[in-house]
Amino acid sequence: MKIMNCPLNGPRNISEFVWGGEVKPMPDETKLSDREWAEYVFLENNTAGVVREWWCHVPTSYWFIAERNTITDEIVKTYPASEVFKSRVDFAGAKP
Amino acid sequence: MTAEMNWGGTNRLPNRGALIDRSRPVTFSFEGSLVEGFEGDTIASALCANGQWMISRSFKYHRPRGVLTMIGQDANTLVQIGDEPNCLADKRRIAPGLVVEGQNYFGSFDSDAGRFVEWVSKFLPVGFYYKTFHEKRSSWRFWEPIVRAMAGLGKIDPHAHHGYFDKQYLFADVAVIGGGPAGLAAAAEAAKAGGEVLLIDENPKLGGCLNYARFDESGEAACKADGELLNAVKAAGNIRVMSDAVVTGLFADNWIPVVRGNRFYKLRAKAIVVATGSIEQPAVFRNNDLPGIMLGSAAQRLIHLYGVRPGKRAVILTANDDGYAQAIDLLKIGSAVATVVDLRADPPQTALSKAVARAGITVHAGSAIAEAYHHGNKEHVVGVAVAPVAGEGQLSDPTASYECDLVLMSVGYSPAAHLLLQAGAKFAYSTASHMFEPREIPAGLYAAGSVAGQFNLDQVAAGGRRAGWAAARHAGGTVGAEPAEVSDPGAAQQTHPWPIFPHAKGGEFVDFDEDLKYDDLINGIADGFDNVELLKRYSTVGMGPSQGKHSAVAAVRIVARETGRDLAALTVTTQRPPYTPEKFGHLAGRIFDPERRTAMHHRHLELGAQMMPAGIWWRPAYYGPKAEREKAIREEVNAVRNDVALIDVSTLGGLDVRGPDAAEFLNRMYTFTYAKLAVGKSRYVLMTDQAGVITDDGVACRFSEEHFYVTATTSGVDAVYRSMLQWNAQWRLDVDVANVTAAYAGVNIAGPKSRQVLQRLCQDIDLSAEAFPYLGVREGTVAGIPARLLRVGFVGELGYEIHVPYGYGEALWDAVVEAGQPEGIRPFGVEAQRVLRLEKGHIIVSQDTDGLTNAWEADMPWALAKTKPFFVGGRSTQIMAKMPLLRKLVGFTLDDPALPCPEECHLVIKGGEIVGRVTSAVNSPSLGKVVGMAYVHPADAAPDSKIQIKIDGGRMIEGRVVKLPFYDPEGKRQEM
Amino acid sequence: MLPAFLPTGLLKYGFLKKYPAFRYIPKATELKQHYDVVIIGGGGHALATAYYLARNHGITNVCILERGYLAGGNTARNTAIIRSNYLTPEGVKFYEESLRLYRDLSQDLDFNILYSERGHFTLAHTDAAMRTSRWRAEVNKHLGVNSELIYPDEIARLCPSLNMSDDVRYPILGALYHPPGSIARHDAVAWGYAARAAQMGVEIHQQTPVTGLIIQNGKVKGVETPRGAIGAGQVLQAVAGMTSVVAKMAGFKLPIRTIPLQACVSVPLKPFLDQIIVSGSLHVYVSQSSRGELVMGGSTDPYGLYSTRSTLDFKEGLLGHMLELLPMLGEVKILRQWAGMADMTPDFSPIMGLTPVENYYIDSGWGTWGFKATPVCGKTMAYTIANNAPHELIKPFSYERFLTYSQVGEKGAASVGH
Amino acid sequence: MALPKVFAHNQLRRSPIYRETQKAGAFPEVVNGGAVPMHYGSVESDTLVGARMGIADLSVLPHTGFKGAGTIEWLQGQGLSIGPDSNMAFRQEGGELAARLAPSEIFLIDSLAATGALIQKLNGAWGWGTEKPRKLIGYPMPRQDSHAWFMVTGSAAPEMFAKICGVDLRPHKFKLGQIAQTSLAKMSGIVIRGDLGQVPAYHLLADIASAEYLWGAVLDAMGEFNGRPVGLAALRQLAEG
Repeated sequence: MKIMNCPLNGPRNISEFVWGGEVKPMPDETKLSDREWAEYVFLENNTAGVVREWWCHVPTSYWFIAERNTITDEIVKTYPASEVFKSRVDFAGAKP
Repeated sequence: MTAEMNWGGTNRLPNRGALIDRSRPVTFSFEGSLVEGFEGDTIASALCANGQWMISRSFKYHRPRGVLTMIGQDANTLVQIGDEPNCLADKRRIAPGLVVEGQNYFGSFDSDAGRFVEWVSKFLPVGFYYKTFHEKRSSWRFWEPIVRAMAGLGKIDPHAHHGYFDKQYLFADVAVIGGGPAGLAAAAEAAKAGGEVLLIDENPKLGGCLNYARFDESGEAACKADGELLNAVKAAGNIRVMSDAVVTGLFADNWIPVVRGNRFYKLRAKAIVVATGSIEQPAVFRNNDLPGIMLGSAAQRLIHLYGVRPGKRAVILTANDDGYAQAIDLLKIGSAVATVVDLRADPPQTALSKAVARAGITVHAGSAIAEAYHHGNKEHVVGVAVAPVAGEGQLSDPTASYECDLVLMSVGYSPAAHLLLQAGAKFAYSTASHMFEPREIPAGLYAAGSVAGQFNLDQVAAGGRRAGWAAARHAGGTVGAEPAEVSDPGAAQQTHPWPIFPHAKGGEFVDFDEDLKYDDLINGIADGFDNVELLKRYSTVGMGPSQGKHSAVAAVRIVARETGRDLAALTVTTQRPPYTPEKFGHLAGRIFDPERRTAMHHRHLELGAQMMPAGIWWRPAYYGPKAEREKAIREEVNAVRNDVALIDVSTLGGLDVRGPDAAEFLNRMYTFTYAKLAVGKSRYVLMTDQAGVITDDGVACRFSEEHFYVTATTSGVDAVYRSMLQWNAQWRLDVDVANVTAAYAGVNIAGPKSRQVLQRLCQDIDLSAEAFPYLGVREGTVAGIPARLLRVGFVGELGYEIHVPYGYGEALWDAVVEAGQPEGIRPFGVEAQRVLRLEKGHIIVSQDTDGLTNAWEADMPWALAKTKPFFVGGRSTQIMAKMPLLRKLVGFTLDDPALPCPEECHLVIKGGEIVGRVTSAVNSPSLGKVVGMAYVHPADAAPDSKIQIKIDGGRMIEGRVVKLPFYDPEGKRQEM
Repeated sequence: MLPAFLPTGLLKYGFLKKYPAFRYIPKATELKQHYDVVIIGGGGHALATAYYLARNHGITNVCILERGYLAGGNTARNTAIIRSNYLTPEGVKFYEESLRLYRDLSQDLDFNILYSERGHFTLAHTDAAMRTSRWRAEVNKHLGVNSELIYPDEIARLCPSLNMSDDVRYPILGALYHPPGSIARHDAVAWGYAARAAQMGVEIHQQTPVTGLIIQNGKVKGVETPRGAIGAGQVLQAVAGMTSVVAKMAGFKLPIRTIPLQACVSVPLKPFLDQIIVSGSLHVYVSQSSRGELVMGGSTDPYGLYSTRSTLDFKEGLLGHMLELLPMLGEVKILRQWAGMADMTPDFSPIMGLTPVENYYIDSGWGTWGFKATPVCGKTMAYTIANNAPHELIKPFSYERFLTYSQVGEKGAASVGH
Repeated sequence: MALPKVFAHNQLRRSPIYRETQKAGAFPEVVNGGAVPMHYGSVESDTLVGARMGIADLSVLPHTGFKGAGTIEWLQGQGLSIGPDSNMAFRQEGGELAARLAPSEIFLIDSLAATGALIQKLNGAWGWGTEKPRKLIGYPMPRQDSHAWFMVTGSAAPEMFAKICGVDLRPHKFKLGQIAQTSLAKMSGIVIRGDLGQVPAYHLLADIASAEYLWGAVLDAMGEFNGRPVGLAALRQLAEG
């Protein structure tokens, strides 16, 4: 059983977590063609190597980010999502 | 001999047997006859003590098999014990009344009809089943049952039920696996750093080989080392010893399963010392599988651990000093040693070999056993032929033959490296020691003792100390100076490079489990399977119950030679967990399967509800006996339509969405718009994923500017909650989302008379249609309980959903039931609710939608906001709008009253093609006709279009598309 | 009648002095400068494609490049279940053709793949599972595939070993019964294809990884290997478990996540379970092999990984559920566990055919359902390569379907690894 | 033999496992509008058992929670002392525990005296502000009803937990007041170490809808230590030492 070091709860068995897949920041949909949008929705890098991923600690429903090597399964580091998503996101037309 | 001596078998030795307690006789049965042994005996030792040498029948040829290792590393002693098949007789200790039976025989154990297979064995070459039986399709149909019937070993008891197994987590700073000299030294040294040390050993007594092996003529060396090492372990206060405990694997981040009794431990250690020792390897010669032929270490175990005489007259085949030690062991118990056959051309003169010479025992140097002899039934070895070694694997004609009832094989070892290999360690074959040796070991893992190629006792102890020291340091302990290394001249003399001697008449077993002979491997290679892994799959070498512990190395050697490849470049086949077989029961343990019950759960049971699972919740399907299902559902529906009834809706998901951005957040998560939803009002919510697929629905209730209470489907809410949190981790809106599903119990009181019932319980809310209209939401008290009230229309009648804190749920239920007596209120279940909502044309996500349904197919464009800049799945939904619609969800009815109601998932057919399916259908009690929803071809989606439905028996019936809802289209009743 | 069945093929082994070896897998030769078709990957699909290229289309200047040993990837690691009871018409037609080819494959290849009809039961423990089972049964029947939704009494009659009691957490409400469901010796399928393809001139090179692709203005020209570059007219990638990595060399991404799928076997037992039992709700499936081993598996691992390491929690979860279905197995023992790498697609259907690169073809997205498709993949991919146009049966499985929102939803029929 | 005078089903607020404790022979008293088992026949024997291996149902005792931006500041403003570390529980003057589940989330459980004073005060004090823009003070959480509350006591408790929980809860590894939000018998739960005098003891807070399941799983795990349910009175005795 792997150990995942949760930024909130510390090292835990990885069975306490769910995998959220690769961090794939959403592009500005107003600037994409239909096909480009479909590519964003469906295509995966599926990288063999170190990947930045979403993980959620189930007992606390806490989402964070882990950098994991998908060949060795080594978890390189983990940190709060706020270190990547630093500021409020608004969409054109939406009032803040 | 005294009476006590006589007990426990005629082969029982006086004054020996470290593991048995002669004061405690034990009687058990084997194949129906009673056997006497002592407490501490294994089944095998007790049987040997009583002269029962054949313990099992081999897998393919049903040859008699006996003790090989006496430590459970082989499959020669597999027996059946009650409902436990494939039990290792040389590991399992006897108990009073234990009923032991042989396995894998036809007719009787002693004269097994299955032996015929060997008579025709020359017609059954390696992989024969690939080469024939397929002349016609029917050929294999004929032969397969015959082949299949021969398969397998132990039997299943179809009526058995698994016993009580459980699990426990363990934690340690340093775990030491193996309680032999290396493990003892490692534990003692690691303990000095003060951390928690866990010493795990598979035997009942610590000490490993020190309990049976001989390192000098007098045998004192072992005793001395044993004493010192054990004392050091006992002296340390921080070493926990687990005996009789088997480590079956080594998984990521030092995660270790340990089996002891009926408990399965899972150990997490900061550092691990693997001191699992090595596995003595058999020699390959004709009839090397006969009972009475065993590993030298097996004989020593019988003598010293169990006080059992392995034989009266022995021939010892050796290639190292251990064979001479075994000769001395045999002499000391008064057995004769006919000869020592040494594979080495000129064995080094050692203290032990000199002692053997002094005893006047002939030594055949540079010789091997050409074949072993037996009587007709093959039940025991009776003699051997000895021949000089002429070259690698080649023998000259035999020069001598000896009668004997015991043959010991002591020709070398292979590291018990399974755990290290599982953990990713790299081993390579050393042409110096002729063994695989560790080259690369992952951080936090340390190897000591013979698994690491250390054999000399001083070197083993030093290796243990060094590994224990390194482990303690890795675990963060404060350690002193690194213990010194001791070099070992001996290791190179332990293992012979080629103890394999094919015979013209065959019968030289390389793999005992699978009855594979030398030629089978040679021929497999000749067939083109010249890679170790391919040969394993083609010949099945190493695939038996002992997973190649005695055949893998021989197989690699043979492949290397046959293909002219360098042994050092080859590895044994992948070592997969478990190291020794684990019971299903161990792995299952206590089966933890959490379930959720609503506050009213027991009330439903008291009312005779049939419960059904909904996610991990239990919900009442309907109330009444199974036999009266239809009647019960119909009556429950009628109660809602005509009077009043209540349903437990506690399992409905509930989310509190609060904060300045609450409305904006819902706008992004759902397809509708919520910014302008008035306080005190509710609105439908529909959720789609990034691909525009419908994933959930519910209602959003606005209790204040900044507070929405959003419902979600029972099985969907956890995913909805999780995705909300994940999205807002990216958006950073000023909103807080809380999953309060379990915190609120919910009751929906529905029916034309629901208002008058509720009025009796609710004073502080004006329930009148004007003050509290349809789709309104209020907060107040019901029966003195703080409550959230929702006027929702899922079932299409006047109704109130009452949400109260869980702790009050049962009291609320009791109060409503009580208050509704005058109206004859009754409970209704999920089945009736499904009928009611279908009559109203409401979809159930995941029943009326599937993994690909989008809002256009579900015909819900009305739920899509036109003006919002964004919602999850919005762009994909727009893209799909431009594409041809392939199916559409519609309501339908059957005009011909004689037609049966279609089942859910009956197909909708157009021009012979499948265009859709019925998602819901019911013979509506309220409308007196069949109504349903189905996916149809878009061309047939308009009201009054005809559709063809294929029902049971392939019959086609005609349905007519009708506008939804079926019941009360104007919605007057729910808005009363 | 009986003589017809006598395994006369075995007589020679008994009577000949010297073992009459037949080299099924040819010795490796030198690589040529150029092949008409280079196939990346030496698993069942690749070997089958080579076989049908040679047999059906006369294309024999073909070279198979396997980075490890022959059929040592998922072909060696799957649990050998064959069935066609899928959910979508596209899927059902495709797998039914595979089943048809499998039935005669031993004769076709003159190599016994130990094909054995056992009957396949997909147990339903919930309403939703019952609906999906009926849906599959109805689609199957409409397309002439033998499937039926059956109820507990009949299940009990057909598989007496199952625990049918009502007082368990997930009582069995019904099952999708698919009599043609079969098992076969997975390795033998690959070996048989290899042997016959080789006899027709196909070259098989083991221990030869492809390290790069030679692509000129959108057209594949060859591949690079540690043994040198090779020219190729056409190139097929059939590398389950490494699909995205190889596709990346060709310069395109796929809707695939690579996730381990684990399995295990028990110590051999006397035959007692003749059927293939699958439970989606309990995430388990089990059948008993011709060796007497129980072959068991479940759903894919909880997260993506390019590794075939085993985990303990897989076994713990699997056997907990196994004992709910077959409570008499508590004392039975696990012998060996292993893992393969499954290329999971969003709709649980494969991705086959042409790619954005000219003359470069893909056979991928085989998730947990690759073995059962081996013959039909070989046949249709061979056709696709020979005609540079997708075979009718695989048109629905094109890479393009995702970019045009026209997926083929098989999740309901394929979500448990079987 | 005396019989109980108070019955859980006569109260508005009911513990999710009141049937279980009733079967076990609980003698309840009314606390916080519900019935809490005070003892199971004899406080003395409960106390002896509790020192070795016991479990108590405190679900009806007052507990609540607050979360969201501004929570900690607001609670501190209300006089609570809350330390900087998440996953630590901070003892208040009245013996209540403020369990900091996350930087801006508090789960508040009452003391064994169960006066409910602090919790009533806070529940009363919280309200949406009228100022614009509204000052962020976090949001109340319905913890009283989202979570069942058990207390597991006794010298064998750590080893019992090792049978259902993968986190090392042994006293020398899991300090007083430390919190583990983790998986117990395959369900999510919160464990807070809160010894009773010298006796190791742990608060166990978990999904109220799975309370009967968890109660059963813990009793099963307690079996080998001869554990059984004990009443609130015994906990108070042990706390006094």
